[in-house]
Amino acid sequence: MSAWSELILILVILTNLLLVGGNRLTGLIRFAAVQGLLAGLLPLLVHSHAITARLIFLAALAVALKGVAFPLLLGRALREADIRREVEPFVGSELSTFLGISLLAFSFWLSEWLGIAQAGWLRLMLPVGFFTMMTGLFLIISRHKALTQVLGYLVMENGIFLLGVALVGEVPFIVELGVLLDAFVAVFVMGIAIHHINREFNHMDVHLMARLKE
Amino acid sequence: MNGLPQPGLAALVLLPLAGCGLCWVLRAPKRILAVTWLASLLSALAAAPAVWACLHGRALQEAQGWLALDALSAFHLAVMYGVFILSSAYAQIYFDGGISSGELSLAQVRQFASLWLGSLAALTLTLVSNNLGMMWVGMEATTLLTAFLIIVRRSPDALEAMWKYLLICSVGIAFAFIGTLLVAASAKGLVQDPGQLLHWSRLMAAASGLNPKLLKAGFLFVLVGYGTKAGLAPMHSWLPDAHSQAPAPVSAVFSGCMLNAGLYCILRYGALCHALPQLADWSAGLLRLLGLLSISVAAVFILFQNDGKRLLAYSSVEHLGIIALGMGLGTPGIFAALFHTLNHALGKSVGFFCMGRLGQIYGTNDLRRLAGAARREPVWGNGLLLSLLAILGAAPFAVFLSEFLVLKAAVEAHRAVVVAVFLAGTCIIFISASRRVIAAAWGEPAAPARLPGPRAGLAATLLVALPLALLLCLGVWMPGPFRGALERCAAVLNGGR
Amino acid sequence: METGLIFPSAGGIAGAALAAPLLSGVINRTKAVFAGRQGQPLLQAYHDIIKLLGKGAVYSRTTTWVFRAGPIIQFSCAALALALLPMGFQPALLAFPGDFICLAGLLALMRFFLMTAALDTGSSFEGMGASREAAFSALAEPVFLLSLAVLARLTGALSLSGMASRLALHPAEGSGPVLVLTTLALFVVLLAENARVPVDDPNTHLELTMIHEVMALDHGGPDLAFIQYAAQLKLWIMGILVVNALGLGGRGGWACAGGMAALAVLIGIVESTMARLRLLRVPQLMIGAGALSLLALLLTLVRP
Amino acid sequence: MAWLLLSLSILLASGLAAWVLRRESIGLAGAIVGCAAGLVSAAAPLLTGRSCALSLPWSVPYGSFHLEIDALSAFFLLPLFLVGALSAVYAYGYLAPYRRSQPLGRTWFFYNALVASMALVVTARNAVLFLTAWEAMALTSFFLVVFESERKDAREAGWSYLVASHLGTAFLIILFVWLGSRAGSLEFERFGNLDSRAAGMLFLLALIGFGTKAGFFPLHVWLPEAHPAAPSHVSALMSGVMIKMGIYGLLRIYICLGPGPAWWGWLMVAVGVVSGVLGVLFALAQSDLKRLLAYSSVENIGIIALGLGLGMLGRSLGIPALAALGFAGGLLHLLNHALFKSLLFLGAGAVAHSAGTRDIEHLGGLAKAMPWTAGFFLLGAVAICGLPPLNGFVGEFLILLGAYHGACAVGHLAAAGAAAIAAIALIGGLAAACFTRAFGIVFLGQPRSRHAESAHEVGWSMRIPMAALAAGCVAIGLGAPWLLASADRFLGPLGVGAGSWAGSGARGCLLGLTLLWAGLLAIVLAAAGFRRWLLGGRPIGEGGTWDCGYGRPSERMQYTASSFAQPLISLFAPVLRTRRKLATPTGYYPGPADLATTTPDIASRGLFSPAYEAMQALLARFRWLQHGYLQLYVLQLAVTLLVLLIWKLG
Repeated sequence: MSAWSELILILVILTNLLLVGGNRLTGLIRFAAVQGLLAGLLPLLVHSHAITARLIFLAALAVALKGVAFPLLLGRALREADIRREVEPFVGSELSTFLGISLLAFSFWLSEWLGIAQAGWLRLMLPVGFFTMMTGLFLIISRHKALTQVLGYLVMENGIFLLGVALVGEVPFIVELGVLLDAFVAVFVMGIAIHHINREFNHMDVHLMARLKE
Repeated sequence: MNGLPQPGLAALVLLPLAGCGLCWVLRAPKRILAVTWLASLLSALAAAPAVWACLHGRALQEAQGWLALDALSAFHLAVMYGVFILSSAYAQIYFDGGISSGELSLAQVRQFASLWLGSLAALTLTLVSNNLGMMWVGMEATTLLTAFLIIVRRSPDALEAMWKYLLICSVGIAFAFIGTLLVAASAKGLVQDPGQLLHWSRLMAAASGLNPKLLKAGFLFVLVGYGTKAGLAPMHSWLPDAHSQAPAPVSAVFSGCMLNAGLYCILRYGALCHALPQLADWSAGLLRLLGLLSISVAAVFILFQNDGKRLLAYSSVEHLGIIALGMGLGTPGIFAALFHTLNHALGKSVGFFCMGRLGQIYGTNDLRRLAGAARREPVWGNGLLLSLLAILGAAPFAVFLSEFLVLKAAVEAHRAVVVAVFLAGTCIIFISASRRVIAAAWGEPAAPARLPGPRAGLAATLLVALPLALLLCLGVWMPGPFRGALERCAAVLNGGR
Repeated sequence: METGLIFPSAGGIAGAALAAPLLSGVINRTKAVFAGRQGQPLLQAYHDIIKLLGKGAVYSRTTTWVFRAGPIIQFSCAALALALLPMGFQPALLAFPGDFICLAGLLALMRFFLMTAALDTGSSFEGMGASREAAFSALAEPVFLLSLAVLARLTGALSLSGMASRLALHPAEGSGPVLVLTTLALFVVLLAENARVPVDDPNTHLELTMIHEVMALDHGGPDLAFIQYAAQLKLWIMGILVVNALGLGGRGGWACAGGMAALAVLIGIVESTMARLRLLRVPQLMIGAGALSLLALLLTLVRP
Repeated sequence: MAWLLLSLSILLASGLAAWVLRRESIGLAGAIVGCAAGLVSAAAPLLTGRSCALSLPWSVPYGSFHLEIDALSAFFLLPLFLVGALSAVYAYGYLAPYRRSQPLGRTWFFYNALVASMALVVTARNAVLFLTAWEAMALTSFFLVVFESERKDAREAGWSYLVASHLGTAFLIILFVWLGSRAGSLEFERFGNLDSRAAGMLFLLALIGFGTKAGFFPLHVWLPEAHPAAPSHVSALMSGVMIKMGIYGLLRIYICLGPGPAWWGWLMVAVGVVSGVLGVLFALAQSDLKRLLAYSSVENIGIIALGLGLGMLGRSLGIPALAALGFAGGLLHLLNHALFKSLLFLGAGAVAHSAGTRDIEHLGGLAKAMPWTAGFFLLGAVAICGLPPLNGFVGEFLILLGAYHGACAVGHLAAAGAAAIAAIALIGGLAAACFTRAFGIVFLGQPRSRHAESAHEVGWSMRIPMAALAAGCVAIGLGAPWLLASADRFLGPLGVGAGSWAGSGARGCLLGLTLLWAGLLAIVLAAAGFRRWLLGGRPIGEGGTWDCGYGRPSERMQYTASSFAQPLISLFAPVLRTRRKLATPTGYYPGPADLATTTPDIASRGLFSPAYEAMQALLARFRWLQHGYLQLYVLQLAVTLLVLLIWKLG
């Protein structure tokens, strides 16, 4: 099983790098969907020795939300907005990739430093979680469009999901449910917000929304 | 009090939600608004016995420890209900014109009312949950629900503010969750029942065994995360936009409850750190640092601020900074900070009430254009002046007393830098804000008002005068039980010491 | 002490009151001698006063009771100040620590009413005079009080009488230079306060340049007599202070009278040989006098 | 003590009632009765020297309702209640023109509350209570200053006043908290026992904090703004009494800190010299009558500080006579200033009330229309110049006598004494110039404008308070030896040992003074009688002022206030920096010429405005922080977290 888990984690890293370097919105949404799918499956693999109904339910919910519902929502928003499909980054693709790798390194350092020594493949889990989270953050910061930011938020949520599995193993059921629900609502709310923004401004360029300042 | 039936803590969360449902049944916009007030009042009444008991030193737990109420949360709960009751009452006045003129549709009023009560429920959940995860859920729910309160009246600016609020706070809240996870990891093996892993009371009981490194990392994440919601600098950037664009009742709730709730969450974690001997002053130092930063940042922006609501918003940054500062100054500081929490909530609510109404009447929030407001609109204009003076720390209003106590704590802790920055910041703010508000209240009218508007009625007068009278009263007379309650709150954060 | 040689205090006051107008006679005679003229009679001032007392009065319609009260108060202040002056061997009628402060106060009150009475006429010339009087006396005041501080420090006495007798009978060792400086400063104050050259010219006839005389332009009859007499008393008072500072006053009545006569001649010489200063330069003179008294004070500090 | 509580409750209750019921008469009656009760409470400690105290629990943290009236407090209560009651009577007539346009009940509330809060300031013996009362005093007086809030200058003045008092309070808070942390309690009686360095710092804090209220140069900037803007009865109360609260606070802290090193006294003397000289110079340059009076308050505060500084020097150097004379002179001058400055402000108010302007250049000849006011103002002017035989002279006499004692002493003290002598002499001379100008231009000569022509005498309710204050000035001037017979009582708390007062020999001097003044009165009466006898039966003519040959003098040709002050102004130009705007006549047919001078405050122009601008410029550099770009905000968040992680965990 550990080989599978390791593979999944490496795939997650790859999706992160793709997200960082990619420059077409549809592509990004797909990568995020794949990442959500992978992340959702991970708890099953981690706890493969004691799979409970609750675990299956949560994993199914996570996969359904992260892998299917969110990308669909975003895709719809994308179609509705009828915008150019380019990502329009502040930071170019090459530099982004380089930064992505630096973030990966930092994540490894951070997890090392925290010193939660874990056996085997689990030691990958924490850095990957941090890395995913930072990737999401990086997307939010470095891209123009509101949609990309929602995407970034999604990726952050994935990262947090991974961190949860890595750090605590089993977060209490209600909390986990609440977290998933909140993520869902958040993305949903953001989708609606994008809808409104698109209608009011005729664009989704966050960079142009800087009227409120000193 | 013992004779009365006590509704469960869960009921406190559910009650506003029931009101929420009612809003979708009713068809008259004004009634729907009235429901928000009634539901707030009813929730407050329902909570009163429990709050009263807890302020007197009892602690409640229910649902296997998922929900709990101790003096600290009871105090915050009481402040929150107070602000909600006042703000809901004010909302009747604030939206009255819009409803009468048909500017606000039934759907919009419904949306407002249900989101409003939803936020009340979410905030209640945050405050009554003993489980840190649950607390997080409540906080995140608050963010999501209040986001749409900002755009009850849709405008490009409101949308921009809402988007910034939503995204920044979501990111912040995500950090807070990581912090929660790290804290949970730090307690690995200490709490037997995994279901109770994140119960604060359990963690407190086992605090000495927590992994300090993870706890520190967790606290940092939580500090930045919930600090975003609390509006502490440098994570405050969303705050002025959201406060200035939201309808005034919502701004009042933002300043009076939501920011405090954010800080409340930090405090729970701070108490965990404090309980570890080697971290005793570590978290306090961070709180002091962010507190001072907030005060300084607020000073920078209030100096140049002509927009009344933004000015009030930055003043909230300042006051949350003062509260955080006080929280970082040991027991006397915590006492002062809690007192300040109440004072700030009361004063700032009135400030937003008056500013909001004047903004409606004059069609602008620019203080320069409001000149002469106190003569034209005596209630709102004088209310604005007095509430701002109160907030700025003019005695004998209670804010003066609480700031004095914070300073006293700082001097006694021999923190010269803290004293210097605190005084410099608050004085700059006093200089610039008082100048603007004096001109706004009494200046020569620059432009005719937009609305002829009905004169402020008795309800409005009471809404402005009562909180101010209360502030005045607390400034010269602190009832013994109240003082005892504050001391008990402070004790909670010290692990009962 | 040669008791009973000269008049007791009250007698001294009476003598001073009688002799005061004579000073201006001596001054004028000196000036006449220097100019090679015959000059006024020595007793001209007495004639003037008697003539004025016999006249009626004309008042401007602009004036109020302040104008009428002015001369009376000026006269009263000057007359009362005599009671504070030690003359000859006799201590003053009233002597107590700080009595010179009272003397300064009385002179200031006198000036105050001189100026307000001038302003009461509404005449721009009289206003001008009052303005200059105010400016110059404000500068003279510190010089006066500082010089007295020097004397107090030298003698250890805080009353005029104490100072006079100690300066005359027990002068401190090596206090000569200090005394010269102080006397010089006091002499400048005397010239400035009494409208003498080089600060003011009592004989000028151009309103624009006058200080003291112009303030009395509208007064006539008994009022003018009061003012003139008060001015003469004031000159006497300041003169006594200078004479006392030199240690002459306490050596007996004749020494005192001789000193006064010499002083009057000196004033006459100064008026004959010096030109009136431009008004703008007067403050410099006063500041110079202030410097003298400060220097004197410093000397006493260095050598206690 | 019961009387004081009674007085406080009457004042507050009547104020509230006046506001709520909108009845001015309640406020007035309350003020009078309350002040009368207060005077009774002050009488006992002054007469018997016994202090009375009251301590009630107060639920505010670290607070206690601890009041005490010792002789020093009573000494400050005396002018407070006296001026408080008289100004209230005056206000009733003064406010009449405003009665139609706005409800005045509120004003009465603030007035009575101001009096009550000052009484609390003077009697409080607990820091929390003191500070609360102190701030309440600031706030209530702020609302009184902006009484005419529709006027821009009133608003600006109110603002600068509010800011100044707030900043001052900031220093006071540190002061008290520091004292309290050393003592473990915020009760005044527990304060003390400090090492010399801490005591020095605390003294400086007190000097700044209380000096702001007292109006020490250069902390006085609010004063010439606020006092003219306030209604005159309020100016009288503020200038006469409220700024003295700063002196009171300083003395109270001085008592707590103990005698201290000599530099405290030196510093006070220096502050006194600077405030006194600059205050009177700026007063001389003003053309607004009330602004002139306000600057003159700075001057008199300087004289008071001089006296107290000499007293402090005397105490720290162990010269009891100097201590007694300095403190007694300073305190007496404080009382005197309360009387004559209130009198002058009330007089200025009467002028403004009746002529409609406070600009000296537009007034003139008012003595004919307002003989009573003119008389009172003249008396006040004579008193404030420190001229005999009024009270102003007595106070300055004591201080000067102390200074001469100092000047005769050995060592540095002589320099301080000489400085004090020179300063007081210069101040006296300049004050005489200033007030002959004020009185002469306003009341004498001919009316310079229609404003002045239309003036009329004010009503009885405004004249009676002036008369009472004038009587007070005369009474202290003549009755000083008896009034000060028991000066030991109020000097006692200041650490002046029993018998020092008697030992200083001041008693005899004061008797001499009184004797002298009696003589002066006799001579004046005799001379007046003589003159009357001389003129009896002779022709007394009337005519125009002698015109020096120019046939048609007009009122516009009179000497103006600016030209009167010009010689001194140009002499002190480097300090005053008067701005002149001169349009000289040019050409063959010259048009009208014009000269305008203004003398803005040097401290606000040279110190505070640049400081404020520098602060603005500095803080403006941080405005980019709120740039509006969402991405950067999120980056800010991330960087904050990163920095904290690296800093705190690395």
